[in-house]
Amino acid sequence: MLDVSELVQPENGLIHPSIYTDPEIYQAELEQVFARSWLFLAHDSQLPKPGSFVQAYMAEDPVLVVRQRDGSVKAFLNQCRHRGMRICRSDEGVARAFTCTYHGWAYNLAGELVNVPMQERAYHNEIDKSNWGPRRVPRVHNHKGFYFGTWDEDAPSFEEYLGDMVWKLDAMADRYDEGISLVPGATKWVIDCNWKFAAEQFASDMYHVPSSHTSALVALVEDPQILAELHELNLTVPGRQFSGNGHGAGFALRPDILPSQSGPEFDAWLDAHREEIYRRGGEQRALAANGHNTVFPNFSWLDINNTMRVWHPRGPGQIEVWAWTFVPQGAPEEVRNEIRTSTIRSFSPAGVFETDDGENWTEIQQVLRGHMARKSLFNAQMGLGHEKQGTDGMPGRVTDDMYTEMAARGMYQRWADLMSGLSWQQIAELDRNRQQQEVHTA
Amino acid sequence: MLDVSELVQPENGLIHPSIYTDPEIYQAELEQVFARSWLFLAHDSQLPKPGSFVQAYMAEDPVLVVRQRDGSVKAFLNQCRHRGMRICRSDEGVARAFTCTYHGWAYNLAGELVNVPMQERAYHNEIDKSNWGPRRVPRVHNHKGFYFGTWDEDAPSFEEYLGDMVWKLDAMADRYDEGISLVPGATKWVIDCNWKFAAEQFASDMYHVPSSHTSALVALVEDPQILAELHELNLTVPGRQFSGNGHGAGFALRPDILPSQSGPEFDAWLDAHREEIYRRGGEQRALAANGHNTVFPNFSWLDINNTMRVWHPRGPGQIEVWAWTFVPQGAPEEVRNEIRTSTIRSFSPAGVFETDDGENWTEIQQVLRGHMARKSLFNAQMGLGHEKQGTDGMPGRVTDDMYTEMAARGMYQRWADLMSGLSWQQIAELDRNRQQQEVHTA
Amino acid sequence: MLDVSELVQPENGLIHPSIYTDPEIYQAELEQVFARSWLFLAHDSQLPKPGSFVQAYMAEDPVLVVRQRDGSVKAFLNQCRHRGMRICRSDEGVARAFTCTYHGWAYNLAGELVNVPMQERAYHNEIDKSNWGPRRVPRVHNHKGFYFGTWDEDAPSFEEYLGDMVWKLDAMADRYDEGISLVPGATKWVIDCNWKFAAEQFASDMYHVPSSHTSALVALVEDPQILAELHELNLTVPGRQFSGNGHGAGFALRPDILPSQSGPEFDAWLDAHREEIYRRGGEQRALAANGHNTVFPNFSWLDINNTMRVWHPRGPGQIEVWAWTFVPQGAPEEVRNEIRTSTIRSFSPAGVFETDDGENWTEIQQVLRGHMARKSLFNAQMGLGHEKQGTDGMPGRVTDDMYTEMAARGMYQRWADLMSGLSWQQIAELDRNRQQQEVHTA
Amino acid sequence: MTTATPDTRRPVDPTVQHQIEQFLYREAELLDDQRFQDWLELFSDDVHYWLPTRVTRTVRERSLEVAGPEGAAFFDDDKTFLRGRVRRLSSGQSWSEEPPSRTRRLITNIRPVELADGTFEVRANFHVLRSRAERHHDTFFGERTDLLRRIPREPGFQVARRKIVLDTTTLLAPSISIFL
Amino acid sequence: MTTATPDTRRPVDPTVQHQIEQFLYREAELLDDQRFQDWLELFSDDVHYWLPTRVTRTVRERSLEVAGPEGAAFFDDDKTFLRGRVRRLSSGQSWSEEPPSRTRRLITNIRPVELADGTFEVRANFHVLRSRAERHHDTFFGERTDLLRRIPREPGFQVARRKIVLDTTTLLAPSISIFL
Amino acid sequence: MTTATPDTRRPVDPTVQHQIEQFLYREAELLDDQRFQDWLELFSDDVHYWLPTRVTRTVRERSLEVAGPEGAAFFDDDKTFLRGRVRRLSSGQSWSEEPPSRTRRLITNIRPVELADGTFEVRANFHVLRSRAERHHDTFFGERTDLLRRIPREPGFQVARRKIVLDTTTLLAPSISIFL
Ligand code: FES
Ligand code: FES
Ligand code: FES
Ligand SMILES: [Fe+3]
Ligand SMILES: [Fe+3]
Ligand SMILES: [Fe+3]
Repeated sequence: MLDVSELVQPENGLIHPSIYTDPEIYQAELEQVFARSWLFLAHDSQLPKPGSFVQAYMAEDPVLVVRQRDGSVKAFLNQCRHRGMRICRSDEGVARAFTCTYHGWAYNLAGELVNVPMQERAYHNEIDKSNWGPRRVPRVHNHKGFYFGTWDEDAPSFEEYLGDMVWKLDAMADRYDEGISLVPGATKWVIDCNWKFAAEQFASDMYHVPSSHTSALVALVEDPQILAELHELNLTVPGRQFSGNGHGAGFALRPDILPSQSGPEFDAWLDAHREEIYRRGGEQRALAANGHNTVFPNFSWLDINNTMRVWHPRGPGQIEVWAWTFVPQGAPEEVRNEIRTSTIRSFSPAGVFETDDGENWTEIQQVLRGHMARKSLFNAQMGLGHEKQGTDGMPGRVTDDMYTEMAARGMYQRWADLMSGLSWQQIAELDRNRQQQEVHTA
Repeated sequence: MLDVSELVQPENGLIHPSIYTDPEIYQAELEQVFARSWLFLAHDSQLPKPGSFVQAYMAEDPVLVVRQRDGSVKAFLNQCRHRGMRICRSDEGVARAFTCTYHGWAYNLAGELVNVPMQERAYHNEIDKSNWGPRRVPRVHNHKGFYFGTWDEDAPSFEEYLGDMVWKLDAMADRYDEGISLVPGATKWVIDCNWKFAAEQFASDMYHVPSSHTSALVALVEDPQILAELHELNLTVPGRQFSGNGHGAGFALRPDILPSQSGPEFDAWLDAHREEIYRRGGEQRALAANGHNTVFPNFSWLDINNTMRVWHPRGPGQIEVWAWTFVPQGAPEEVRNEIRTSTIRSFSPAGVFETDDGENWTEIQQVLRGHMARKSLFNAQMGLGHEKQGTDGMPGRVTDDMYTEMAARGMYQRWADLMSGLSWQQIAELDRNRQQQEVHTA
Repeated sequence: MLDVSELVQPENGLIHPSIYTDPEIYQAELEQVFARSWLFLAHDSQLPKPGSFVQAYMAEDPVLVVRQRDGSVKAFLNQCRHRGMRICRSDEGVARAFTCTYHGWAYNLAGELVNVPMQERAYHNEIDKSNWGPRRVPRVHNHKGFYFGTWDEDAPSFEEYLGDMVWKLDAMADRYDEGISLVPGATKWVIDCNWKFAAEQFASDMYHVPSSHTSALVALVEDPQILAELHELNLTVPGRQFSGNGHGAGFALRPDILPSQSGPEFDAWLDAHREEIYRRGGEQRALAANGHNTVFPNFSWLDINNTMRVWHPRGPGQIEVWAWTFVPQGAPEEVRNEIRTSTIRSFSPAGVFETDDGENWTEIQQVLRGHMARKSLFNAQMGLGHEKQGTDGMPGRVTDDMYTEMAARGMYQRWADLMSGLSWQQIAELDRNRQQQEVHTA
Repeated sequence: MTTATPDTRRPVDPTVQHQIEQFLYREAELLDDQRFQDWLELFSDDVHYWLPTRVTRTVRERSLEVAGPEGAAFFDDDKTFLRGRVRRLSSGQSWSEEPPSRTRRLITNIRPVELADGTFEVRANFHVLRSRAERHHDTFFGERTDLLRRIPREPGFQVARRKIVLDTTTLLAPSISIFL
Repeated sequence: MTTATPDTRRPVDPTVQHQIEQFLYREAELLDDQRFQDWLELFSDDVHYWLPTRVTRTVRERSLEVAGPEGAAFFDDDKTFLRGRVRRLSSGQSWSEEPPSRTRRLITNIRPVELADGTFEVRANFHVLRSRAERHHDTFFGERTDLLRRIPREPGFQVARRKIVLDTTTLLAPSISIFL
Repeated sequence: MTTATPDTRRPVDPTVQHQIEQFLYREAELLDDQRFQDWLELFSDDVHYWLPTRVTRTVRERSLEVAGPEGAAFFDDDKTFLRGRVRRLSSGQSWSEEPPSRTRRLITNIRPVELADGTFEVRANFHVLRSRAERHHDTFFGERTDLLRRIPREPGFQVARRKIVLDTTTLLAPSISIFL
């Protein structure tokens, strides 16, 4: 087991940059972090009918996520057990069964090996097909239409894993009576940076907005007067940040769910559905849905920008981003379309916000080729010692400002615990103690 | 020495995929497998006259293979001993000597250092040129026009190394009184997969043909009726598989050496030379020359497709294929041309068979980026426990069907023995015991 | 600490090629060689006014080299200490301050953290800005307008580090009363070879010229008669080679500083400034400025070709060359322009000399992919046992010919001493003993 | 990729071909020279500038390969937002283009047809090469289908519709901070 | 690379140039759109479709660089086999093209000459970009020398001979499962 | 990148465009065929063949991006030195081109204007692909601005000035041992 205690010191807000570059640490992450955590697989709306499938990834492992005839969803490694061929090479589609093109072994929708060519002649009927299906994802959980899976039989239940973060997740996932659906098609692109830069920023970093995204506002707003006001607002609006179980979220305290940042159509629709939205999770939760979020380790979304993504790791220095736009299931076409276009224009590879985020991460990674650069500790001390719990009665560790790095420290704490090979019980134990101490010291 | 006993279990038909991806294993392969085995260098027809040379590779090491004035063939590392410059940068040609372009050290056709510029002024005549020639390939063997070489002084003789596989090799190499020659020019291309996928398939895998190559038949045959018959034939024709010393071969039991799969011209010519062909190695051997073959580790050919190739390793995840078409030396131009075109169309980077093989191997390799994917054992159990020896009185381990993975297991057994650092004697010893056991258990 | 004593044996003139390919050795070089040596940063003429800056590299670490208001030059790592963003992404320019685009931390020209956005709100005024500036280059030395820097507090002074090589450096840097300046703009390109091939050649290798650069003369000279004479001259002209502290230089003994190899304009100008040039460093030094030079580890120049460059390492198998043309500060435009064009045409990525050097190095590196190739020792024995000191009363180890590899052996000796982790004192000690022995044995 | 029906489509003569080619070269030049304001002039006020996403599917399902109007896209802009993008690129704070990228647009295989209403539907292949910072390189390739309208002033045409289709699914670039 | 002797070679005027360019663009379009049957129509029944191999040799031996008619090749097809390839590509079981690749053909530097017999010898440079599956990319570049014959019907020409020469020796791709 | 003032610049008609295109294609062909002596003929005796270096700077300082006449360059040749380079390439000892590279020049987006004095200023985009030895690949892309003069003999034009600008700063190649 790697000793990472030297590398990340959440209690001091210090990070050693080698965790973003070391190939051994990366391989350990695949085993200790990604193979043990709950990872996002797919959303209901991607699997409309029996046989509907999408290829998803759990870190670097391709998995087929398939709608079963009984309506349930199963997932299995997209790798044939005979000689390892990728069973299905389409990104998505509708299938009756999956046949490996190399030698023709065939699998049903559940990923069971159902046919082996020349089973008698070649295998003398001695092959036990039940042993040779592709590796199944043993645990798949449906949280309000969001399917998450984990390879780890010992991982806590998804609810327990999520903890207080459920409040923020449901503020998005459970916002409307008719739920949400994804705009058809994922947007996928590659950024040469470590996955933690992206995951951490969406968990904890409201602080970069004024500097990194100034020009995005210039694109959205013509009137310099309004521009100045918006910029001022960014600096003055109060906010909150949540941290728990490695997850993180930050948001402003806004008096209203409007404006939506998408446009008039959505504004009008939201206004009309205000009661419904408040009813489902309470006004406080509804109003909190305006910020950044990461469910540990690599599932993130932005509430009012209606973008949701997974940061798939691709080696220590690269990620593959898979992003989707989410819209209210029940909203009319004009509303859904307005949201779709506004999200494309702000958060996508050509989005006026997104491009500048990527520029930061790639440059950081580039600089880390340097020997001295890899020896200089990063500073994650914003708000250190000012952590709070239950601010405004919100669940869990919620501190009284959104400009802090509490959630970043929380994320690296969880990362370090997992990398150290601690059991889930040990981790839960430790977290309890840490929070109690925090309360006392507070 | 790496312990690979956990990684490949030939006796159980299990393969751990890390042998296809681990960089350390790959470096060990260069040392334990490729630097100790007999590797194909060139064929007589590539070196028509004194001074004729080709640059070949022994794994990743470039060697110059040169026709000497006395007609013999010598080979040496294409690396200058002064500062390591590649001595000759042409793929092939005719030379009187080789002069390193960096500082002008010059070598004769045998690879001896014959001239050092300013030997007196710069070296005070103290350099012993006999010590500073490029590394010679100490053992080069001419087997019926096929030159093989090895770096290993302790390796068994080529005949012993080949063992019973000589029967299959000669069925191709020694088929005609006038021998065979290669169509001028090698076809070279790059596939992002481990070399063992290719070598193993040509040693042991008739099983993939019906599934992988269905569409190839569609290209060759228009009549759906005939198509169906051919497909049926694939599934029903009896066949045999050979395994020995890590080599492997498989073939159908065909009543005749015709049709040739090249076309009418060759058919007619073969028909006319039937006696000759049968006379040279017997009818049984002549008829057996219709399948796939690999001489361990990376020299393969297909009899009736007239293609011969080396799978040069280029890192754990890449190979460089060097392929040649072989034709009967004595056949008229029309016949040789018919064979040439039919081989190009079936087995070459644009060949209707070849392209689908590559697709399988690259996808397997891609999937192995995954952490779970690298933990799932592959199944090489086809025909496990049904191995036979001397079926139909054929030499060595010849089992009674061509749809088996006996030869794959044999190849991985030899690979494991070499990787474990066993001496050639120890390996021979072990093989004898294994086969005796097999006989008893049979 | 790596044991490299097996890898390089300067006393026997033997080099193990793995020092050019092994990734671990490379990482150790970054730490033991580059992070401890004095590295070239910039020249005065690149930083004309206060706020002028260039981004330079110390091995793989980007540093900003900035002209201060007081005229001095400071350098610091171009990496923000918050999350590691590259502070400045321009190659050069003039700045008042540097603001990190990610979150807006701002630094002054000296690299001090001067502003942190929302310092009160986000950091509760608890951040000590004096602790969080980018890593400064602790020692920057101005040698006659050439700025060198080192990360190592324990390294000897630049003068001591340079040792007798100062004589050759000043022959270029201190040649004219008005000094030299660089033609605006660096020429940067990438060669897939280890940095030591380039550094060593410029330190020690006059021997490659007749063979590698024959065709360069063909480009420069039309008359075959003159061509033959020049070639003859190369082989017969006497010369000297210097080696000390890992540095190296070689040059011919020419009767005059003319011709300049640039053209008539420069010739005339030099002729007119002969007195001045001889006066500054003596005639012997002036005449010696006609060869190749390397200040350990990676700063090289050619006197009469007026090219100066750094070989930035980029992994074991790649370098990034940064080259500049130097001209007499005081010379008129026509002279400076004649030098500029003649240098571009001879030593630049399209230069008739330069292209052939690169071809050698890339091919050497390619061949080293081979396993046997990496086991074959290189021969650096030219002039072994014929080393001399103080030939013609020149300072330090100066041997009586330019066709020798004494300087190469000296460079690898220094490399080995540093890689072994010896202290600077231990190294000085060892060098003294080695030279005394040499004297005795001589 | 094309809407009009065959009968209403007429090939163009060498002169019109020449005009259209020069127009598209001119447009590419303005982008490569980063003259964004001038570039904007070449687009009609009702322009639709669209780059849908693409997935890997079987031959049988190829019609579903490129996303439809209701699907995910990289660009889906009107003139107003194009203006906003240009404003941003000129702000000096658009960090992914500050310092600016260096771009080169190879516009080839230009295939115009004249439609019944006198507009031109032009399909063209493109290969856009981008380098930025020290050594970063990206490459974008695919097909553009433009709808061109004649205008009575220089340069004679206006882009009224542009559909860009990349020949990739996963974009092997950190961003498309340029125009295609 | 060219057979006819100078005196029998005449340059073409802008109109013919335009026709030939559009014909070659059309051909590329059919391939990029994977309309293989329509593509086949553009080739004469006696067509020779040839892509010889290439080796690295000294300047002195350059004439031996590209393999001759009796040497190794990547393609050496007649119309019948081209038909077979198209049949295969349409079978839905041609795994190296199922799911299909995405291709883009840049056809540039089109240099036609009219020969004495009224046929046209056309040299053109090509850069074919291919992406397939998730992130696989290949690139093929070189020169094509076509022999074009006029035909009395659309699209006005037929390819009677095609020789493709890649500017590479070792092919840095797993396959050429497409046409060039 | 351009010197003449607008009013003195006239667009060219399809015929001249065709002549200029064929001239530039011809030039590229001679280089790809390594007929260097013939290539040299296409340049006037007073030609300036120039490829300045380039740096990364802010939008504000973009005018300083490309080096000026007194700055660093990759090429800065007159006819005499071009002759010397050709002599060298033909010597059989020019190791970086012996064995020779394989090159392919895609010359696109050709934009000529006629100047007051009857010469032509031609901007064109290029993508030059080079492969050499076994697997080495380089790619060069950017823009060329040529000054063409009419000559009374074949091929009708001469290059009197060439400025090449690469769209890269750090050259990702070991050398430019070819012409661009
Ligand atoms: S690999 Fe899937 S059937 Fe053989
Ligand atoms: S490297 Fe061959 S002579 Fe020096
Ligand atoms: S990384 Fe520089 S301010 Fe945050
Ligand atoms: Fe952001
Ligand atoms: Fe096969
Ligand atoms: Fe040199």
